[in-house]
Amino acid sequence: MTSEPHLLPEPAPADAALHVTGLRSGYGRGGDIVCGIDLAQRPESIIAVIGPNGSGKSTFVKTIAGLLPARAGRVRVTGRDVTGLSPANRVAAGLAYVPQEANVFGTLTIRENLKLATEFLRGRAGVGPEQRARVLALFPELAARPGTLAGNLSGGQRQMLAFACALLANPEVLLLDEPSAGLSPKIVSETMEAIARVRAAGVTVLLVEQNVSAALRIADEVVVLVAGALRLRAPAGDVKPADLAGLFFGRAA
Amino acid sequence: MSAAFLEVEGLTKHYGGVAALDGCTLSLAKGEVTGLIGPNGAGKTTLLNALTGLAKPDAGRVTFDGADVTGLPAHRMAARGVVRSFQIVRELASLTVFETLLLAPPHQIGETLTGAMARRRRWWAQEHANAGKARTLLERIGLWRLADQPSARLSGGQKKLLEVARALLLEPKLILLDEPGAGVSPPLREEIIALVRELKGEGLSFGIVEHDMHLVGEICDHVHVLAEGRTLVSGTFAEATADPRVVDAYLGLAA
Amino acid sequence: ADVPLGMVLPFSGATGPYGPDMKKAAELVVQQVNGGGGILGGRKLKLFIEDSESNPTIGVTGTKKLLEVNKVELVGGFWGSPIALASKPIILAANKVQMVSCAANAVTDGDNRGLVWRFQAKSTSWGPAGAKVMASIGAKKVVVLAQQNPFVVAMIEPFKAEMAKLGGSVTDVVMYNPDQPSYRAEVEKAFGSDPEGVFCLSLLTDFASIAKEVYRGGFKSKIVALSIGADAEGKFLQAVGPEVGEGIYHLQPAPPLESPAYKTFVTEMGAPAGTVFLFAGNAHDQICVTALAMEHAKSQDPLVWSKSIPLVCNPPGEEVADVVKGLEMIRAGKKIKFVGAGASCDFDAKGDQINRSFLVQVIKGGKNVTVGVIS
Amino acid sequence: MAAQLLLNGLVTGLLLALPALALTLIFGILKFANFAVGSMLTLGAYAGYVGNVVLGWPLAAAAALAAATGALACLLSDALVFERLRERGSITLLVASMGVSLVIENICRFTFGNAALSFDIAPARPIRWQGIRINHEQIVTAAAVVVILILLHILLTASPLGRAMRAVADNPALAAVRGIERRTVARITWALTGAVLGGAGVLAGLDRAIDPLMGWNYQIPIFAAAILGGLGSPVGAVAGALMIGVAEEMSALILPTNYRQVVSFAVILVLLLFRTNGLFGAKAVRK
Amino acid sequence: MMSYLVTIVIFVSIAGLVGLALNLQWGLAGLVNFGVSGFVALGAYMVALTAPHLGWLAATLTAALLCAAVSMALSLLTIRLEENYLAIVTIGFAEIVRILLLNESWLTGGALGIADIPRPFASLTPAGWGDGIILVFALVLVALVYGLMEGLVRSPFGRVLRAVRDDATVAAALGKPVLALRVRAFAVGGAVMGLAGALHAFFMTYIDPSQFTPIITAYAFMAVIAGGRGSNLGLLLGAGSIMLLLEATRFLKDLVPSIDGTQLSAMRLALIGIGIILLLILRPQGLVAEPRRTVRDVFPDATGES
Ligand SMILES: Nc1ncnc2c1ncn2[C@@H]1O[C@H](COP(=O)(O)OP(=O)(O)OP(=O)(O)O)[C@@H](O)[C@H]1O
Ligand SMILES: Nc1ncnc2c1ncn2[C@@H]1O[C@H](COP(=O)(O)OP(=O)(O)OP(=O)(O)O)[C@@H](O)[C@H]1O
Ligand SMILES: [Mg+2]
Ligand SMILES: [Mg+2]
Repeated sequence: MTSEPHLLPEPAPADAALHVTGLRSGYGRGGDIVCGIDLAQRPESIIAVIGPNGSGKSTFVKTIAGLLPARAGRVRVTGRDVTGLSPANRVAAGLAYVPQEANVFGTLTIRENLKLATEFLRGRAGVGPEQRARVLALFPELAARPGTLAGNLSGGQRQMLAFACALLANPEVLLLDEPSAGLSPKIVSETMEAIARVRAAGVTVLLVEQNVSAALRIADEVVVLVAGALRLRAPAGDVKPADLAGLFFGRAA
Repeated sequence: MSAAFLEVEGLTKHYGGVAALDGCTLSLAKGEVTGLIGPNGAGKTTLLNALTGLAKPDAGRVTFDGADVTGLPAHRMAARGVVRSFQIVRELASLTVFETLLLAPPHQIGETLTGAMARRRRWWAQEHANAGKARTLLERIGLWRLADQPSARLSGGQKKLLEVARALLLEPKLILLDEPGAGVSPPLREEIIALVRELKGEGLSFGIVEHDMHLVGEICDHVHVLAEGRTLVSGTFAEATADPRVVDAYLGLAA
Repeated sequence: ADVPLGMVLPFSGATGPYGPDMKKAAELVVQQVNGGGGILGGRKLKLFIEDSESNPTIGVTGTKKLLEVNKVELVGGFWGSPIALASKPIILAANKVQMVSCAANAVTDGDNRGLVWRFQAKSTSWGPAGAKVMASIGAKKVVVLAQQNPFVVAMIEPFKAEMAKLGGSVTDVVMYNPDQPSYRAEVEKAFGSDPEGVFCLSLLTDFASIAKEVYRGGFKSKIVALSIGADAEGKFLQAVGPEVGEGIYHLQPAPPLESPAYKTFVTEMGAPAGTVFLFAGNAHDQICVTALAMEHAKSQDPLVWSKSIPLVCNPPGEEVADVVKGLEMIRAGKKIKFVGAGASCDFDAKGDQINRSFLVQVIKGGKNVTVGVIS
Repeated sequence: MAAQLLLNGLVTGLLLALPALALTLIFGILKFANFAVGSMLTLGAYAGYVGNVVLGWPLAAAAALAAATGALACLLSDALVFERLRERGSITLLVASMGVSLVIENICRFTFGNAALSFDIAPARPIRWQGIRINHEQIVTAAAVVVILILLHILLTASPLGRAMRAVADNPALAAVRGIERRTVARITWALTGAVLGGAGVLAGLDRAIDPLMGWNYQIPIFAAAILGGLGSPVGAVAGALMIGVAEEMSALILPTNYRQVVSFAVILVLLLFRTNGLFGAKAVRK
Repeated sequence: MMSYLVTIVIFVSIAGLVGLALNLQWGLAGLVNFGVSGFVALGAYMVALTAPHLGWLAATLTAALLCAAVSMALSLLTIRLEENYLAIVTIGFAEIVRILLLNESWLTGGALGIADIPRPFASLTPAGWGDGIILVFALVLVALVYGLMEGLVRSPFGRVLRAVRDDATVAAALGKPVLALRVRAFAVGGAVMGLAGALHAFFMTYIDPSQFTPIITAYAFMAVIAGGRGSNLGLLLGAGSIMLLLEATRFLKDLVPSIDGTQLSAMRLALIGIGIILLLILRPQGLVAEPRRTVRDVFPDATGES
């Protein structure tokens, strides 16, 4: 293993936009997949979560979003403890989440998908019209075919739609699970720029990525998740993709 | 470039008002790895669907190994030796990882009604042979530990790996992979590259749809760039990626 | 020790409405007999009842349970020919007695070793009775509207023959399957040609729908129906109201309404005088005959007491209707002739009830008015 | 004759339309074929009977009571049964609904007995028009069905609630992270279907007699209608119901009536040979 | 008591056979056959019509063959349908069979049915044996079919059917002849349902259309679900549990003699409904899980978690 970058000082929990302590979770009666994660994230920052396949990244964000119950630990979003809340109620706390798989409503049209992105925000408001236009301009394909069923879109187009829906919700904290998978290199960079822009607009982003170099370009910090535990946390600028190889060598460990 | 193995001529597929394929013409050479790249929605997956019997083309012709195979149903294409993996993974949810790979090999005696009942010995022997191959492959892609796990309980990337492995075990002539690298961690992406190279060494041909330029550059002998349902540029990886139209439509400035 | 007796009756399914009264009547007799000191020197009757759910397969397991678990000497009841037919081989194999209240001829066909007894008129005899009613109300060109059901089907040919004999004709036979949501098409077909009369061979539930449909369709043909459908012990009028029922004729092998035996039975059932019980009387008689025959044979072995059935039922003998009294007379060595609440209870050699007469009624002003008796 | 049969067919079809719609609604949103629709229909008819005959209310009030009862019964069966089995696949839910159906049917039988009952409404003689007989009750039925259909259609296609329902049907987890609570949507769906079924029960009770098996008798045509129209498609359910009704009644022209029930299946089989997802069923969406 | 138990065991056998067939068709291949009662009826009638002329063995085989053939024809017509559509078409098939049996009385005796169906070895049955021979016949039949089905479930044939069930498109893309596989599963299942019908006819010796109501189909599905979809052993247990539920409720009413018949019967049926629901809720995975080919079957030394 190459030189291990130093750990950043944790921000005080009070100002963390996303604060996870001692989080454990897993599926059904199986063992823990996420084995005690502590993570506090500064507001308006991007943390990239990387790690081998099956290391528990998706499980981690699913637990934050509330789709899996936490077996132990707490989750706070903008200071509010959301640990026991249903996923729908976490939306009210300003959480938006784009899953890795099945991230659009395939039997609904593009237009309906976009409407649903802002219709049930539980007291919160979606983005204003101006921002809305900006988001849609990002993916002209979507705006051009509002009546197409999302299930008939190409793989990349679905990713775009899912991402657009998350942006329209105007969240405080945005959880993205591999948003770049299946996107063409050009769209990847545009998506990453868009993520950087929403950070600038005040959103805190937790970004799970396998496209390490793209993620490193915009992230403030990187954490590496291996076998359900955080193995490394470092400023993105200090990390080079090659440095990470060692950590991945456990493969699906 | 060696002799054309699979030839696509003027293939067209419309969905409502959208021309997913619009007179697409290209060819895949025998024993080579051909990359199919292009912007999102260019029609790459649709092309694969049309080649493997999952979408019926509206017009055009496909010849494989000298025979006209236009519009053949899926299992007939598979029987001719053309198999594919899916971009959006379609795991066989209740089969375990191990079973999924045992299922893949063709011509299993035990899969016929009479074979299953009357020729137990024969199929059991076959099963053992297949299991050996499955094990080796699973160990390489890091899934051996999860062999008895139902496929539904894999992570996104693991499902993708299984999907690719399933196609590789089929002993086909031509393997079409739809974004084998998406969601797969970098070391395992290298493993896929190695696997493809090995199989190519054994004489298999590949068609690979992929957005990861590193992977494409590493293994593809030849690249077709698709855009709006047509072939935009063909050539070596270097030639294709140097073309300004490709940079503009596909790679963007960042690449 | 007790003398266990069993009955298989419908409490659910399409024939569900007919079971409860039969049960009540049978229990009544058991009470009376036991109250009067039982039979065979003080043994008490014990009654077990199983639900057939109007389904032969369920009827068969019910019968088996009665035979094997409750060890009954008699399996009675049996509303619905398929259930009786399905259970018959089992009861015969066990050498027990089967008593049925259903009409299909097949039930008493074949060699029954004197163990099968029908407390009902055979279905072939119902058809001619219907034809006579048609003739009496002046309907010559008539249509048959019939549910596809074993005992009804057997009535159609005899009905046609009798109609022809009486100078009329059957212009159409419209068959339908039971358990449909509506019978509009059937009604349209049967009544659409404005025949003078329609012979409706239906059960309660379907007839209620049919009658409503006929009324709403404004059809004018006269209707002759079976009392199972058009009366069903008062349940039909309850279901459709007096307007719809008005003018419908119905007939049924009837209990001897004027006999003291029947009148007493009605009182004992707690019903107002004049109530017509269509099947309860049969159930009543089955238990009475069983008790009497056992007492007569001085045995509860079915192979023995079944031989006594004609001896206590058929003339000659002193007529007696009260079972307790009948038992006493037998004990006193008198030759009796039992007269039932459901029928006079005369049997032929095959075990079929004979001399059954049909009661014809018409609905007028929300009431059944007796038109006459056909014998 | 033919015109009259056509009209009869439309009446039969309209009676099937509401339960078929209820079936399709549950299927579209909760993803299983609910075998208890028949018994809920029966329950609705009996509730209407209680309102109209026992309590002496006018029919409209009795229908409201029936709708409320239906909704309540559906909510209860959801809470006690279906919610607990929701993860277990559509056929398990279907079989559970058979159990629910047995329970409801027999609650009715226990309370009201087996004999047929009727509402306290004097049946009317037909209105004659151009040789065709039309009935007062049939006009009421048609009007009620059409109004309910239009309301439901608007609710499902044009309102956020309808979108939320379809979103939950498509992917409950994704819907949840968009702020849509699956439970709430499921309950609303159940209440709606229950109310529709209760109302349909009253209409059916008007048409025929009320007995514990009445819903069971409707069961197969209801399923046939919903399938013919394409499961999950409300418009399809109505179209399917009308087609089944007309086909069955008109078939009396050429077939003996005892083969009438075969007709709807023949129609379905032929249709499904060409359109594997029914008339209006969504084409299979690419996974 | 014995003979009552024998009756129950025979009915469990019939339900078990039907369940085994359904487990192949639906449990394994994912083909929702709601026309079970139709196939059972066909088998039963075939036996009733042919046994007096051909003898029991030939009649039984004819029944199985007829059902397999009909099954095959039906599946060829409907094989592309999605499960709920297939369900209604097969319900339709059962209804059509029932209506034909009810109305084509020249052949089937119509509503009157067919009586006096000869039993196998009837002449050899010693007096007092009652249903003994037919019980043996039933048990042998179940054992044979169970063996056959177990063989199939655990073979690659079973696995490829499961693949077809999970995702037919993928199976086709893997070169599996999806259509042919489905037709085969349907035909074998149909044949077994025919056998169940034959057993039913032999046991009852009298059949009529009202014995073959859709409730047979419902109970078969309950047995498969309660026993664990895909597992044959579980299924036999499931069939047993359902039968037990149906029969045990009979005794309940001997305990509460006071209410009237209709209410008692309503209570009994409602209890059956509740029993079914409880069975489903309390037995989440079914009684026994689907058999899988594990790593250890092939590599006895392997260590791995699952
Ligand atoms: N079944 C369908 N119905 C309607 N449109 C479709 C259908 N299938 C594909 N399309 C459209 O056809 C176009 C090509 O899709 P395809 O999936 O082939 O793209 P792709 O090149 O694979 O893109 P990606 O890289 O994003 O996977 C897209 O615009 C898509 O929306
Ligand atoms: N539904 C499930 N049930 C049981 N186990 C699961 C389930 N989903 C995932 N797992 C297991 O949990 C572990 C972590 O999965 P997770 O999806 O969190 O990985 P990941 O880090 O997101 O991987 P990838 O990069 O491949 O997406 C894996 O070993 C996987 O097998
Ligand atoms: Mg993941
Ligand atoms: Mg694609």
